Amino acid sequence: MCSFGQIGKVIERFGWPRLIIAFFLVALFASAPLVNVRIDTSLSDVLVRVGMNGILVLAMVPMIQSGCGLNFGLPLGIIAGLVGAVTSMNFSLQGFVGFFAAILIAIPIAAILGYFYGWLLNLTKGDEMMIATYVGFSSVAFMCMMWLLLPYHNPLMLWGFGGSGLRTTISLQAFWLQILDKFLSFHIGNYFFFPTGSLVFFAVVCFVMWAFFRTTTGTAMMAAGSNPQFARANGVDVDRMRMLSVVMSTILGAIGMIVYEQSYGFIQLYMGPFYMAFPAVAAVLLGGASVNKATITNVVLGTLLFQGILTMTPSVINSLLKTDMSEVIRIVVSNGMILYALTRKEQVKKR
Amino acid sequence: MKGRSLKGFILSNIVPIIFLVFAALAIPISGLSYRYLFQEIITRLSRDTFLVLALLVPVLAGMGLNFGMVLGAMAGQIGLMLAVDWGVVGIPGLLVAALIGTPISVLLGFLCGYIMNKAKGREMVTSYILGFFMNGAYQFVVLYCMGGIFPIKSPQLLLSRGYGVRNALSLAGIRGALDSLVSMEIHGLSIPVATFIVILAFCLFLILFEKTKLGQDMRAVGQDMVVADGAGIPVERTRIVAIIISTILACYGQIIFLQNIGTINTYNSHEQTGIFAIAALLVGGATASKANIVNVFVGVLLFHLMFVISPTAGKNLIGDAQLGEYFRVFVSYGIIAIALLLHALERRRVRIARMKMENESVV
Amino acid sequence: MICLSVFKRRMFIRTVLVIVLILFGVFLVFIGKQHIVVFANEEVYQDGKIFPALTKVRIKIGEETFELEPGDRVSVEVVGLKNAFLIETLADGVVDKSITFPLSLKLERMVIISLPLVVAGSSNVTITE
Amino acid sequence: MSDSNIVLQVCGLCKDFYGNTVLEDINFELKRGEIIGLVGENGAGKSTLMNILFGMPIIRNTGGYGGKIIIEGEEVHFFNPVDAINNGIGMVHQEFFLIPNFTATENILLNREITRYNPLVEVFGDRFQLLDRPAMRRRAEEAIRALGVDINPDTLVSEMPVSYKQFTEIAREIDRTQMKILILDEPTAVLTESEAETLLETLKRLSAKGIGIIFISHRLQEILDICNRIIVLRDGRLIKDIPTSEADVRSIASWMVGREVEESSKDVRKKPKLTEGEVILSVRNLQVDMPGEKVKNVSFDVFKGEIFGIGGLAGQGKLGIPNGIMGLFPSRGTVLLNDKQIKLNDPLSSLQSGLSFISEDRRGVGLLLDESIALNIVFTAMQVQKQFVKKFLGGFIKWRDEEEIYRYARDYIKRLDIRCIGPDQKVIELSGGNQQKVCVARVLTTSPNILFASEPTRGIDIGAKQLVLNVLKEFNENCGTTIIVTSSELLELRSICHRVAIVNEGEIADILPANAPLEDFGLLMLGNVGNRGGSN
Repeated sequence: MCSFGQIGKVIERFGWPRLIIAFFLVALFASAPLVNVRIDTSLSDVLVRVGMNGILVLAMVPMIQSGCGLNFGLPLGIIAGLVGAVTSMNFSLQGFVGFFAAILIAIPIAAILGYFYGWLLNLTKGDEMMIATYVGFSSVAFMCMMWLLLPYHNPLMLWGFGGSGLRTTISLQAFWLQILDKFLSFHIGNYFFFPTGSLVFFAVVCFVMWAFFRTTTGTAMMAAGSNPQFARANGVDVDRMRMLSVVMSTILGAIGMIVYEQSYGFIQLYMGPFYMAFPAVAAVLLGGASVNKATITNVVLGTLLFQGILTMTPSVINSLLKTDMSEVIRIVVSNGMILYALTRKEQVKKR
Repeated sequence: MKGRSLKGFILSNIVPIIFLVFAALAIPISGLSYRYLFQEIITRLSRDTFLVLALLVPVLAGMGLNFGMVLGAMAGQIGLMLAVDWGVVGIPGLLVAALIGTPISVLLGFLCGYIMNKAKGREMVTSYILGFFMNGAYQFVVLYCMGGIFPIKSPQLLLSRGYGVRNALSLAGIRGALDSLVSMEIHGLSIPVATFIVILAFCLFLILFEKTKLGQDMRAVGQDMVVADGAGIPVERTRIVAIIISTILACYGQIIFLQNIGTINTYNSHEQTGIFAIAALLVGGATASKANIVNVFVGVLLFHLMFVISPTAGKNLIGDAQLGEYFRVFVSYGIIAIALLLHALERRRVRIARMKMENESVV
Repeated sequence: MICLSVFKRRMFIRTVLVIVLILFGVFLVFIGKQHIVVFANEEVYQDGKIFPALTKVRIKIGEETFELEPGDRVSVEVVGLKNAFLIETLADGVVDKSITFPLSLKLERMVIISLPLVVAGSSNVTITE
Repeated sequence: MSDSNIVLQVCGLCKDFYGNTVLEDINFELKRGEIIGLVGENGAGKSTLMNILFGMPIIRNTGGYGGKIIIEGEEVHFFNPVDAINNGIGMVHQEFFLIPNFTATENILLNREITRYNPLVEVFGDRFQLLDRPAMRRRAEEAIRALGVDINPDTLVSEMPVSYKQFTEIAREIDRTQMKILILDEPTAVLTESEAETLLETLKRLSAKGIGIIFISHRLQEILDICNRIIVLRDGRLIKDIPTSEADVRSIASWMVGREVEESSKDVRKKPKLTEGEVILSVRNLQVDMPGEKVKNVSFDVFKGEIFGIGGLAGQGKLGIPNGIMGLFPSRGTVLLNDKQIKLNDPLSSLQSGLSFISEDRRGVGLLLDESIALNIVFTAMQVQKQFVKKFLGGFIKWRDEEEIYRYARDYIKRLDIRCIGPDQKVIELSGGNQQKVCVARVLTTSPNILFASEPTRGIDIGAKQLVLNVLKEFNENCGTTIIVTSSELLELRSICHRVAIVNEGEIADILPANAPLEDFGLLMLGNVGNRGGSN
């Protein structure tokens, strides 16, 4: 039996909130059968949502690693993703062609936005998070105007078939709806559905990120975040690394958004992406990341835990307590996690 | 540098000047009559100024823009709900709401100050997230406890299922209680004098407050925490008191705001107040480290002028009112982003200047 | 004032202040309470006697005046502890009796006043339903 | 017990940090109105003594102190600086302890503002009292007049010249009526000649008023001018406590730096002095803006294969030289490596041209504390020289060769005897000595032409100290790497270097062979370039 000291160390390393939420999730799964909620359907729900949100959470890692803090400016990447998706739909490209066209269009836009955003963050070292939040918000608000003015002519997307300006939600039915989820997916029994496509895509992108942090530039970026003085003294151009990490985060945000939409089924424009940064930030923190250090395992674990809670609370809690508490729980859990991370003192250098 | 050059004046008040120019251009385009604009500005000045006043104290204490003022707004709303439930109307209703809201704001203010002390250097983003977190707790209390555990009797407050407060509550009894208490008509413009008196009273309180030892301690803590601590000033306690005062003022501000509007939408009216109050303060030329009462009034005037004009201006210019609507949202968030950027650059310039100054001093 | 230590004096002042505020709050609730007064001109039964509805009656409360036929009801919102209303019974257009009736309400949400009882001068004029 | 005019007595004071003693059996007295000059090398224990007298928390956190401090006959224990202030001790810090955007008045009366009562105080507590600004202004003027300087009490500190800031801080201390003892920590370091003059006048005027003053300075002339008695500290022990009349600059320097025991010959570097031979590095009018270690104008040459030492007191600019050449701080001037100009202000080009650097700030700059030992060791080599890298797609993807890195790290762990669990243990969990060994390993992996080592042995245990020095010497002998050691420990420099340059006030006072007499080094360190013998 591990001694009490070891448990103390595990708790200290794992952090109280993560443990509480992990137990909470286990309790939800345990009590699911009592309220006749099928475990296998909930599991497949969780898997679908992990595939859906995984890359958005992954988009947090580069900026955290390079010391730019939590990426509250994710909406910038999301906007690039939306523009990519809408432009590809404008040329009414279907299936995989449409999907990958959306990504290919989104990447350069994300790079440009990321460059501007990175330049801004380099100017404001120390206050990044607040600036990121409001650059994100104002760019979403700016895009709301752009959606009305941009010259899109595919009638499917416009107001009232032929009016001007894009609709707030555009269905992907005719284009690339669940193209990834359905790809090579299989059912076990008639309830359990395994979205191989999106999970494989998520795994591939995770692998690419893991590999990047094994390369020399990746190590340099990690050093820039962990100890900028050290990095500078050892020939690393800290500002360039920060800029690169911001561009990568924005591009990942764009790809993540497109993957999110293909699984969700609708493209949400206007104020849709306004608050989308917070769940992603909460998920990566839930997985064990801190404000200046995040690994791929944090992303996977965090997404699983966070999406697990989001899928289980509506079904289980509602039938248990006969009220829809899931919205309140989502807010409390996600913001509680971010608050916990923000109030942790920077790893106090021991000895 | 006593006689500041014109360029210095323009540079340091760049934001209000931009808005002035924008207003000057947009008014003719929007084609709104001056009378309508004046009336609109007067009502909005009376309604929103108090909330913006609540932001001054934390800036003085060096804690930046208090995004946690949303907590005060929640306390105010809870106070109002109970007042409506007990059927107390008119001025007594407002006072009862304030009396109920004060202890809640003190508690929430203490909590917010304590947490901000734990996240020194990142106060603004922490208070912002705390605002969201408390919004979750607020929804839990209002949506599930009110009516059930918490005794709320009057049916028109509660949801059909018996507990949880309805989304939109009419404040029929309290609407305009303060505004119409003493109101004057000057050639067609109704001016809520009582509200302005309350606002001026609290402006005096703030001016007086800066003259007290507590105000001086806050300025010292705001400038340099280490030196203040070395002189024996209780830094942590001073910062918490600053946040408590700000939360209480935000609670009263929200009550004044809602008695003018007449209805509470329980679940999002408090969120907007935080953002618009901060945007208004920044439009007035304040920064996260320096703000005074003039910034408050100028800011509320210009910000709401823009707020009123842009939809109609948008419609006339591009024929789409929706565009003006989004433009309004864009400007309020954009102004905060620009102001935060200027504040960060200013802090960086000061840090570099201080380092240089140290170097020169060694020569 | 016996000079206790400064701290005790302050605590005493603060507790007194808090109590005063609470009392002030209660006082506010009383004077600010809004009641709904319902005037019912219906036949009513009290201590063995039956009081028929009044043929025609006029109520004047604050600035509002109402005229009730038998079986009518009207509700009025009233604020505060002390109010009064004027009640005039009419016989074909001519006022034959007029009483000003003082209303003293505590915290009741709603109270139903039976006009026949008021006219008959009975002690308890409120009816419960 | 003691006659009335002894204001401060220190008896049997001792203090140790984690086992190594910093202060040992200090006894001295300070009479009312007397000025004591406190002199000593860096690390002699001066600042620890000041921290004890001022009740700084660091002393309490590291186990308190032995012995007694008696003020006016009765023993005192300080829990924090505010206690010390209340007991009459005032301190003027070297870096200004002032609030920039406050006026002189507000700074002088910080947290002691004069206030007027108002009824709200009963409800909300004392801090609701209103400030009485005119009264505060009068009191500030009084304090400033007592100093004999004329500062307008309403000017903002941020707009004041440096000397006025110093006087404002002193005014703040003497405004405290109960102030009996004033401690000044190198006040004249930041002042010009004339400003220092006025300060010394002021101190004389204050001592005439009966205030006991402890004056710490490196400018011996000032000490001789105004102090009544001089106390010399060396290696935590009180060497000399004599009236000024019996001392002169040369004797003070020798007490400060000299060692009683005639140092054994093995300590001094016997290797023949390298005066000829090929010049590997030549530096001409180097200027470096490093906060606190400013280099004004330095020129020197280093011969190939030599171990060149740079000594001097803290704050004189010796650390600025390596940091400047490595491009970590803005610098100007010409630096030639094998007659090839090095681009300054660009750390990468310095590293690429074969320079490498062990930083004096081990935890801040020298290490990635949250990463593994292996990564720390190979980081520079990997970044700058692309070692330990597997190339894919023709070099586009440079992948970390994990096995190679671990093998290399294990080898160095054995070679430098780094006590750890394994190569992937996090560096933060290692002791100071082992961390320094990791830094040394990181630098040796890049096999540099010139190795800069700043304060290589500061804050590490004796065993590790010896090992680090030996490794440097061994590396110099086997691979012929030129090493430039910057250290404030003179003894260590003389034991390892061929020649030692002493830096004073941002310039090189002189370059002496290692076996030059100790006093000469001491005098150079104190900036008395004029009156000393000894050749270049």
